[in-house]
Amino acid sequence: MFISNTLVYLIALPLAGAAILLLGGRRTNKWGHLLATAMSASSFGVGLYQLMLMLDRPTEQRPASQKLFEWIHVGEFKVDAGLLLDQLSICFVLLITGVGTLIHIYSISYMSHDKDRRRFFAYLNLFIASMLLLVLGDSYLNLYVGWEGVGLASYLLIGFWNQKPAYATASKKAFVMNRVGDMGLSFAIMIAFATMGTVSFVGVQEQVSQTSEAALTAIGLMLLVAAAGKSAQFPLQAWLGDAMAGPTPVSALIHAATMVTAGVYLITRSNFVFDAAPTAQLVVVIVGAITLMFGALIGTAKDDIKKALAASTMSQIGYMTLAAGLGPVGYAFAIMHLLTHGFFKAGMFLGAGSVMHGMNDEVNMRKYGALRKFMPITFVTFGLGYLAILGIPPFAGFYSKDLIIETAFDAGGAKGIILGITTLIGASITAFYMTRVMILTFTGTKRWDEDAHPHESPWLMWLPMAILAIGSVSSGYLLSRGDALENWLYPLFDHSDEYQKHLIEPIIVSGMALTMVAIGVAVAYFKYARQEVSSTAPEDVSIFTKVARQDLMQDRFNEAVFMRPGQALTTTLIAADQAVVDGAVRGVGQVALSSGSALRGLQNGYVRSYAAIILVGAIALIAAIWVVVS
Amino acid sequence: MDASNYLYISALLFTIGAVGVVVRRNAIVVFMCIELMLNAANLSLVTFSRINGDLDGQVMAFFTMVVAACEVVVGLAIIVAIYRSRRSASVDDASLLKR
Amino acid sequence: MMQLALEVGQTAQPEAIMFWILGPMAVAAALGMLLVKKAVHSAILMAFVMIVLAIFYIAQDAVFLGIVQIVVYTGAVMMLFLFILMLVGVDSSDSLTETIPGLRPIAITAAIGFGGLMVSLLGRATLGRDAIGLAAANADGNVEGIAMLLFSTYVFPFEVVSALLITAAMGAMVLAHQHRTTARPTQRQLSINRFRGASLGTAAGLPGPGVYARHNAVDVPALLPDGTPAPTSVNASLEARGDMLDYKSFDLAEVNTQIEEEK
Amino acid sequence: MKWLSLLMLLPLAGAAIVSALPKGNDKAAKQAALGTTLVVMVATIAMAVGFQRDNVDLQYVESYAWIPSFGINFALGVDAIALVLILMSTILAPIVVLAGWNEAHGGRWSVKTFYILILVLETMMIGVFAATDLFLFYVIFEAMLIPVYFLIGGYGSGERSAAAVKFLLYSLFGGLLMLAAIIALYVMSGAQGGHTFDIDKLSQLQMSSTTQNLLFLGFFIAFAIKAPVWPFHTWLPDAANSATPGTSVLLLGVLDKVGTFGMIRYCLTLFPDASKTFTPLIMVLAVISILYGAFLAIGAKDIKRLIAYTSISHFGFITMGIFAMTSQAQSGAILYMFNHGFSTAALFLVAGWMISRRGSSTIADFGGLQRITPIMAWSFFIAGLSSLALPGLSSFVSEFLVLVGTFTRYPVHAIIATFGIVLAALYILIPVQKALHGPTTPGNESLKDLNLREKLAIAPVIAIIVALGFYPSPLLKVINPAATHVISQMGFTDPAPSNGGK
Repeated sequence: MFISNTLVYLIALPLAGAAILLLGGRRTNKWGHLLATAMSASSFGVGLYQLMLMLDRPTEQRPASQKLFEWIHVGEFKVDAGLLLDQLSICFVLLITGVGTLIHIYSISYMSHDKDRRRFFAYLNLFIASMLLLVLGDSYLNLYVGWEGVGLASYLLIGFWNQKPAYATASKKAFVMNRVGDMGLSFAIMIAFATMGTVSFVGVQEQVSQTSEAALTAIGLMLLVAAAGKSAQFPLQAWLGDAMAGPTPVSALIHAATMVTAGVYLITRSNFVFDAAPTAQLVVVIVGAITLMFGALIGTAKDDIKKALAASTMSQIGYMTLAAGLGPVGYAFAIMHLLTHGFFKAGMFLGAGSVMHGMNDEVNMRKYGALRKFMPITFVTFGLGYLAILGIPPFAGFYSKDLIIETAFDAGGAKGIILGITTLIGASITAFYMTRVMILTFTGTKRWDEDAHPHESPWLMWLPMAILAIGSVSSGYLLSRGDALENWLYPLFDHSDEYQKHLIEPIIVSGMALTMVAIGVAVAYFKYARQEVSSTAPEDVSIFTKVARQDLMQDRFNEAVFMRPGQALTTTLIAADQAVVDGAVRGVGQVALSSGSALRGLQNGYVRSYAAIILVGAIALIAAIWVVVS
Repeated sequence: MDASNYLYISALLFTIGAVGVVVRRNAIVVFMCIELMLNAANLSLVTFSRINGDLDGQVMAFFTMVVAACEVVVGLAIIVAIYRSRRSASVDDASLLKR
Repeated sequence: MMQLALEVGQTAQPEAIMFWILGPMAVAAALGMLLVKKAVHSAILMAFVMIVLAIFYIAQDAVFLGIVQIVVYTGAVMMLFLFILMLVGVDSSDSLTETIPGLRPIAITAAIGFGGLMVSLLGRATLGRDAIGLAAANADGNVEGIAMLLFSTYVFPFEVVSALLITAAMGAMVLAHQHRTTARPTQRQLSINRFRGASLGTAAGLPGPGVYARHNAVDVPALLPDGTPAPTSVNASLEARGDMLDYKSFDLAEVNTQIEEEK
Repeated sequence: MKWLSLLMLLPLAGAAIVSALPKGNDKAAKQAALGTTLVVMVATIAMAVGFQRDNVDLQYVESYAWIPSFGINFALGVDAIALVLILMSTILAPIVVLAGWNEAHGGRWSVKTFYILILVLETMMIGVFAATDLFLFYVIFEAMLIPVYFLIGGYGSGERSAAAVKFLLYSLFGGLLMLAAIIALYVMSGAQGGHTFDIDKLSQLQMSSTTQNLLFLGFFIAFAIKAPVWPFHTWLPDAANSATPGTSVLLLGVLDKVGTFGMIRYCLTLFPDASKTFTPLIMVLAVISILYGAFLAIGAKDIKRLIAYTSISHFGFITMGIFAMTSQAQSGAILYMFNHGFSTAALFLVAGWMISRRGSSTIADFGGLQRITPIMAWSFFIAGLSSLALPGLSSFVSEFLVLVGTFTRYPVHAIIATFGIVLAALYILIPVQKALHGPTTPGNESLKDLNLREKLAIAPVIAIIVALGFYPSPLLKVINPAATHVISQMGFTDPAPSNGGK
């Protein structure tokens, strides 16, 4: 493996930015955002430099590593602070720093009126550093550091406006649910160490063949729990919608493009584990399928533009997870969809931010309408992202999503058919709710509040949107041209069971997919474009819509199953601690006290009763002697 | 004549003395009961001396008498002192130790 | 019963006779000590018990102790008791009613238990063993034997006991000593108090008992000029002891209060 | 150079100086105390530099005859575990003095007395970890209660007397059991080659398993009360609630470590077989402590109480690590003792400042502090993150080592304990949300941010927390040989990778 000594700069630059801004305090208010953007951009630069270096090297020499220092060495548990940059992580590095830098630029303008802008940029840099650590760590434990680091950054950014209690709660909820996932990662690391004696990616990969399938399944499932927590997959998906409390650039960067895809990264990174644990893979696929439908259904009912996009994100990550669960064929497609999704979803989120910026931070789509004329650039960039997510050729989503649908069908048998149909229906629903978003926002009649003065955003904001739109248009083609990404990632994945022959011809799958998408678009068109849309959400809707509006009862479920019993348990324990545990101790004291006051009655002050007691005592003594003698 | 008969009577006298200490309230009578108990013990000692055939028991009884005399002197002085302050020779009236 | 009579008959030696006569008497006297109401009677009974014990000592070849018992106990200690009794007088403490609830049953039960245990223990310990007797130890005489022991083996305790005696005497003096908190009233002061007091009724001193009475005895109250008895004329101790005769019986029912002028 | 006795004498000398100062000159007393503790800290660091880390024997050994007729020596010496803990204590001492500059005011006695007590306590803190004579250890173990009793009862708040008495009674009860066990050991040593209190010699004693079990319990219960392990914990929240923040730091940070330190040094060394017998029970107690403390902390309404409850949870981790008998868990537990000292110190000190500014310790009384007092809020937040074991902060390393080490031998316990990390997120983030986030509630608008002295006090703590999170190697290298030594003495080796049964 190639030894590099420049990898650390990828992380060190944004980390330094965050440190300077946080420690520097108000002094850095003036230029803090510029520094942060520069740090992010230079990290991107380092990433590009690393990519060039990598391209220069022969295939088997491409992965580069750097050992920084000895981190935790105890007995056989040896973890160094080491970085690993291979074909997989470089994709992420470029996505994170690239999209990250764009969003830094966007935020300069978007956050210009916020007096805490410096802090915002510090958090952004902290996030970039943590996320890079996540994808660059050479062991599960190093990944874990980044894993929780992004959780922290996400917590800070969701709660950036934490003076609003609801936002503070949302950030806490995100962190705690992420922690549930983190627990899964802890378990996975523990099992890996107990069974294989190592926690580094390389070490685990070497040990897989010597390890029982049961252990690998356990590791795989625990990794899946971790991935579900971070990527808002079923059943740990509830936090993502609330996470939209954060400023919109945050939603674009963390909750659409990068952090939430970390789960997919984890599964892909652990491909060697999953390849050897079919049961775990199956569960991955099931979770992916459930989530993609779950997210899609929620998306149909949301009037909040950001929440609709968040539901869409959840659903799209469901696609990726599903693909990642389909084995060696699926990993590359999962990553491809992840990258294209990073472009178009970030673009759309920024578009949503641009709309909100022009509409006094209104998020209810029912209060939009006919914004096309007022925000042409936003409309175009958002529209390109829309076409991409629908999977219309030749936009990016077409390449990535169709491949996933194909692969789903290729899984074969009943599984293949179920998965294929699920993905197709998901695509159709996606088309429906995205069309709904487009129509409600940009076309139709004005339904604005009176004080709204929609206007196009400044160039600092639309430039990143434009760049991302270009990505949404072209990335799919570029990445799949000549199977570029597949070939690039090829050395990382196990291809022992080579490509199966397609069960259904790709062109047929594409046809089916496009048909489904067309149906979705058409339904949305007839429902929203041909009818008047009211500016308040209608109440006389079907039970399904009501349920979907409440995120399919996910919060109710969590509340009923975890929160309330947990609160009851806490209250009971506190009472029990006072009454039982402390009470037992105080009870002993009480017994001593009360026996004391009972015995005090004997000390009545009368010499004669003392004498009587002495007499009784003497009898007892003599009786004792008598017993002993006889 | 079995010498142990003296021991029995000594035990009886001692018991009577003990009961007297408990049931009588007049401090002087209580004192006399204590003297009775001491004397009962003395009788035992003398009897033991006879049973064992040496004089140590008698010497012991002699010492007891001396100590008893001291006790009587001091005890009666205490009674007088108490009587002076409390105008009563009842042991129940001297119950300041309680509570 | 036959057997007992036989045994008594067999052991009808002088000592046994003496024991079986004096022993029950001593026990009865001791019991009487508890049961009589007056402390003086208790003291007399106590003295009797002591004399009996002294006889027992002598009977058991403890001549010296027997004499000491009579001299020291019956002579000195009991006299001391009587003196103190006189000093203290009589009061409610002589009452035999129990004031502490439950004490008497406890005491009696305990006494029975104690006595029973002692007797049974003694029975186990000594029955069937003959006494050696003091004939050999007293060969040179009882007093000489005790002296030998006292001034050899027991000389140190003996000295300690002497120190104790002296200390006790000191203690008794200290305890009995009365601290005056006010100056002793002078005769003049007493006189003033008497006449400047609340009433002139007592100025001439308390009436002596028996004055104007039918009987001239200490326990008979004096009669006031109107014929009613004067309660203050009888000693309070007598009253407390209930030794006073009922003065109502001395009330002059028909007193001619009309004093006829002597012509 | 007689390092250890020097270390013990220095604070005493400081106490003498403070007591000689003229009455009413509080500032001089504070400065003298701060100076003394700083000197002790420097001396300790100098000593630590010379420590041979690969040598598992006791180092810096000193021994003076104390009561020769009973074979009692004033014997001192440190291994890596004791060294680390002494280092922690002496670093915390100046921080506590500096942070609690004004907390002695309003006490029952003078400010001078407060600092004399603190300095005397520091001597004892060093002594209790350095003692290698069981009798000396016991004497200091019990004597430590005295200054703490007065610090709580004299300078605390609320029901300080009741809390002080409760603390004292609990500790004395444990101490009594330990005393009985110590006497038994002494008597047995007499039957087996001469009366002694020397730990090394005592560990060679032959005893029946029943005896060993009983004596083990005597020691363990004393340490479990001190640590505190569920169900012996109820004194801690009351004591921490009533003590001044500085006292609480010393109480939870240092004194409680005597419990876990004692488990390693005395329970494991003196009674290896009994330790094995009781390990299943203790592991269960430890797991209960972890979850129980966490649940109580979640429900706590008072900030000081909350921190005390989190400590119960953390001590559960430490206890679990000690008895899991793997080198990872053992090292983790020892490192945890060190780290916990600092993260709890940070939490308590900042909480103390918050409370003294607001005049209330109820969490609900605070609100929106992040915008009023950003530096104080951040300090609290970072301390909290350390408490919830965020990777990159020091507690994570130790907590994860404990978990991973425990898992290799007791997977079920480790899995249940891991749920504690979710609860940890809750018990830290709930007060963070209530006190730091949200709108600024009435009564908090004019709170002042940290002043220079307070910043100087908290900065090193946070620096240590962060530094050891990223680079724990220097400490781990000292701890590892000792931890491995403990394990191997007990006859354990790390389980080999199981390969999942393949």
